[in-house]
Amino acid sequence: MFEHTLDDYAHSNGIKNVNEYFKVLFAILTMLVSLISTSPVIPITIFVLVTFLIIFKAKIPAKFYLKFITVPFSFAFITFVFMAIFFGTGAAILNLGIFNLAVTADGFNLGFLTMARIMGGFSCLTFLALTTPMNEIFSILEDIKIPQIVVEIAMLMYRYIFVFLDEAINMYHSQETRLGYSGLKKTYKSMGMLASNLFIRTWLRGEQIYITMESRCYGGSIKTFKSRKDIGTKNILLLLSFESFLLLGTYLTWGLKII
Amino acid sequence: MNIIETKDIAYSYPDGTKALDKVNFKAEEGKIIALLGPNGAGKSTLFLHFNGILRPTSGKVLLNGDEIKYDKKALMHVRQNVGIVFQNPDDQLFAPTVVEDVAFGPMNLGLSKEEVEKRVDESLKRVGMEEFKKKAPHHLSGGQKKRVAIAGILAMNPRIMVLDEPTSGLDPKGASQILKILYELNKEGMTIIISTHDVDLVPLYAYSVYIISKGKIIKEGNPQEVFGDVKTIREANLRLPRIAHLMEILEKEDKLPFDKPYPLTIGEARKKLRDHFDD
Amino acid sequence: MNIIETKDIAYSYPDGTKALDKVNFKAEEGKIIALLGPNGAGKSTLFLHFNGILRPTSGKVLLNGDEIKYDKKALMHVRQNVGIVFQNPDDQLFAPTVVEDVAFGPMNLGLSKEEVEKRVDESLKRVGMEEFKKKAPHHLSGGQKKRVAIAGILAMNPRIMVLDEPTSGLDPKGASQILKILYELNKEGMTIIISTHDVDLVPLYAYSVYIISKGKIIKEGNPQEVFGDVKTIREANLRLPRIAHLMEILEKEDKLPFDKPYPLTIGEARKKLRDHFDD
Amino acid sequence: MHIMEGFLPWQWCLFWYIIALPVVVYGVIQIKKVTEEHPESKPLLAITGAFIFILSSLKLPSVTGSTSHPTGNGLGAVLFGPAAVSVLGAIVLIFQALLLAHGGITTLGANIVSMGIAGPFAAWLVYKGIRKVGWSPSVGIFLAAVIGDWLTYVTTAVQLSLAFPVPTFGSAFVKFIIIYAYTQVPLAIAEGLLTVVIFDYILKL
Repeated sequence: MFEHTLDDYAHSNGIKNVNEYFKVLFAILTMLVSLISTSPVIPITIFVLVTFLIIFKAKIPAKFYLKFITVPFSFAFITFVFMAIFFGTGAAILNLGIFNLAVTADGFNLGFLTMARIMGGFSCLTFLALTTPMNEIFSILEDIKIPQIVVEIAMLMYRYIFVFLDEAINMYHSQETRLGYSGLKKTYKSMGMLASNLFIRTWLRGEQIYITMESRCYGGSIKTFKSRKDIGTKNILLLLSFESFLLLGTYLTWGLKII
Repeated sequence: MNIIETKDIAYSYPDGTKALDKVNFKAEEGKIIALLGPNGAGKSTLFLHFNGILRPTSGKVLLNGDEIKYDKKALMHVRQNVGIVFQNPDDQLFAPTVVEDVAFGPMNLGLSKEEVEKRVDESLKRVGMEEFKKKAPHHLSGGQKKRVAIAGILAMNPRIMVLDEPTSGLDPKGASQILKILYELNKEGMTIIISTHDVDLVPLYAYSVYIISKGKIIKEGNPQEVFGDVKTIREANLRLPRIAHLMEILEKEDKLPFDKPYPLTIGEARKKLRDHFDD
Repeated sequence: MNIIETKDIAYSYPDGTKALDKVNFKAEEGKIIALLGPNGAGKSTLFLHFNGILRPTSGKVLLNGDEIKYDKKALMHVRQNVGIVFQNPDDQLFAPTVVEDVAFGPMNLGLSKEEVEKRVDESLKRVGMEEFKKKAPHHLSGGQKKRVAIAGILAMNPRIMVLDEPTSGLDPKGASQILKILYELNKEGMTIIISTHDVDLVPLYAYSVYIISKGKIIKEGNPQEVFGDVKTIREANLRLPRIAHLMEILEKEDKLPFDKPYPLTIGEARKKLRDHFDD
Repeated sequence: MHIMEGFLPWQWCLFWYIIALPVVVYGVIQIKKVTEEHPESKPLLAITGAFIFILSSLKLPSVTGSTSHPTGNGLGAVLFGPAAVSVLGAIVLIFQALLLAHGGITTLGANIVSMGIAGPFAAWLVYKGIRKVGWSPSVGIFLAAVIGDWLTYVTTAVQLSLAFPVPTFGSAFVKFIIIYAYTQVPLAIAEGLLTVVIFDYILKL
């Protein structure tokens, strides 16, 4: 129910020391290429390449990664089937024989393309989540001039997500111990109590945190202390050539359809 | 008769780190058992196996000699029999008033309103908190919260009560009140399992002691045996009870004629010292 | 020279309940002072007066002989000089990494980047946490979080460090690590004020002891004097250190010839017992 | 109801970013004002965001067998006003993407519009309206949460139908709404009930 495994890997993976700009730009640019692709070829290529990086470069256990992507990918597959049946206008290529349902060529192509884009984009997102610790993301947000107040709130929020997560897990276990969550009605009651209690505690906690910050001469804005790291020419070149290769592929496969 | 027993249980987190490694733990019916270990040794993880909240990656847990099953009905039965009092009472008290909180467990058992009321009253009386029925839990002191948490478990009529660091954060009076309650419950036949790193108190109540370190049981026995093995105690980031430490120093450094085992409690030390003076 | 002193301070909550009642507390420069009291006695409330977070309803707080003022600039000065380490490190560590958290205080002081970096490194080294610089607080153990919280205060170069229950919830090893750090800091001249209800440890480090109960200081003096007043100690829901308790029993019940004051630490007891055996 | 990474064509991603941006910017200006006047509200806002995040990782069971993640946005909107919640919602959505891989980065704009703006605004308006009429706060908070939820789903359905108007926007919209009607109507009621429980609890204190 509550897990923070992705964040654990972000702090201890094979490429955690690689420059954060390099990782973030790689993930986002590749994600964008996957998105503008009009044929499924490049998104699927991206999925394969990024999966390779995740398992062999970032050294994320393959078993964990494959299990993690099962749910979103089954959703992507359902989307594909759904679109193949309901989003076609042309002639049927396969009649299902029930309720006059049929698969059409354009429905099939649209569904397949969407599924491929989800696979490509989702693997890039997972790459980012698994390899880049959140504090590095914060320093990038600061660099690109996201308003200070937003970064500050995000920083505090990140920290307290984990504090509350631990507390919520303990509360959940203690409710289970007293037979909460046994049946629909009890589940609502238990969950309502958990959420309410957590809410009260968050407010008390908010006051306490402000006191501790004041004690350390807080003057109204959190001045962060970071050492800037340059992305490096080699990384830029590597990134540019990789993305150009993907873009070339996108151009060459433009509009290519499966059926 | 072991009312709870684990056989070679291991537990790993989703990312593969081992939290428990082939743990064999036995609790004899009607006794008080202490599980001693430093922070992060796996005490709480082991406890969550006792009532089926966590399911071991391998090995099995026996309740009353029968292997625990993990279907809904079986778990209901297990949890009614094995009550856990969590370390931080704030995690356990979630209802707006004391009485609603204590009633949470019995209500989930599907008891009649009268029965629930009866049990709530009895349990609160038991822990000396009957006057606080209508209070909101967050207006109580640490020791009072702890007692309400114990009442919440008592109201389910368990046969075994498992307590995670029951005295941590409490002042001396608060801690001794809790221990007194547990002692009385035990006298009436309840099996009690306590995790702690407060070594001074363990010899006062424990029938047998387990030491856990890094997910493994590294020592078990009665208090004399366990605290006799000073090396293991220190390896587990623990220490001797202060009284035993004094006796150890007197013997080793000052060559005073005490023989092992060192006395662990004030009562034992008193006897030993008196005997020497009488000689 | 009293570096911190409160004169008859009283504090009432907005709802009128009195949290502090005419408290006179003095901390001599360069000493370790213990504030002993049960849960809810007003220890934390008193501490929040030391750095001007709370403003007394009546009475005054002196820092270095000067009365604290409550304008922004004066408070900055006070808070830089009086650092508070809070009981729950989760309330204090808010940044996503250890290094950013420790840098928070010095950054607020408006120091240069080099100076901040230097102080952060020194403070982390001081508490033995330099390897954990890049870690997220949620990946640290309780004892480690506590040490980072201390580093965060150290980095502000305070003259006085105030710690609220610094060893509560820690296992024996973790607690002794914290005490060792505090002991070293004190040797270098820092004044240290510790609130606690762990009576066994107090005689080991405290130069003077205050007992607070229900918002009032009910006893003060050196450890011998304070623990010599067994009646007051027990009234405040506290107890004697175990060693002293053993000696008390030996004298009172068994009529062994120990004279008061009872030894409070293992070292003192050892000396006393050895002397008797040598006689 | 997160739209997954890669689901929306890039033109629509861009479009929803453009729609979301001014609202979020307005929210940021509001928050800035509030935190400058009351610096202690900063940790409070952050912590409320953390609470919304945790709440959304709870799974509510429903009669149809599916599960929902309560958004907490309705409650937040009633307590803080919809503009502040749009910012908190945006940050929570970023965390959900980067910590849990829920939602996405290219679809962030669209998700902010449905879950951070449309839902909370609807909830806030409903609550204000019902309080004006003089009904009880519990009814108000229930309807606010339920309607806030529904509007989130309707917005999502609009976003998806605009992105895939096959054969027409209207017919696609009907298809998405039918799917949601089966799954989300009971879930919205579930969240409404949960929100009432929380709200009543807070009022009891």
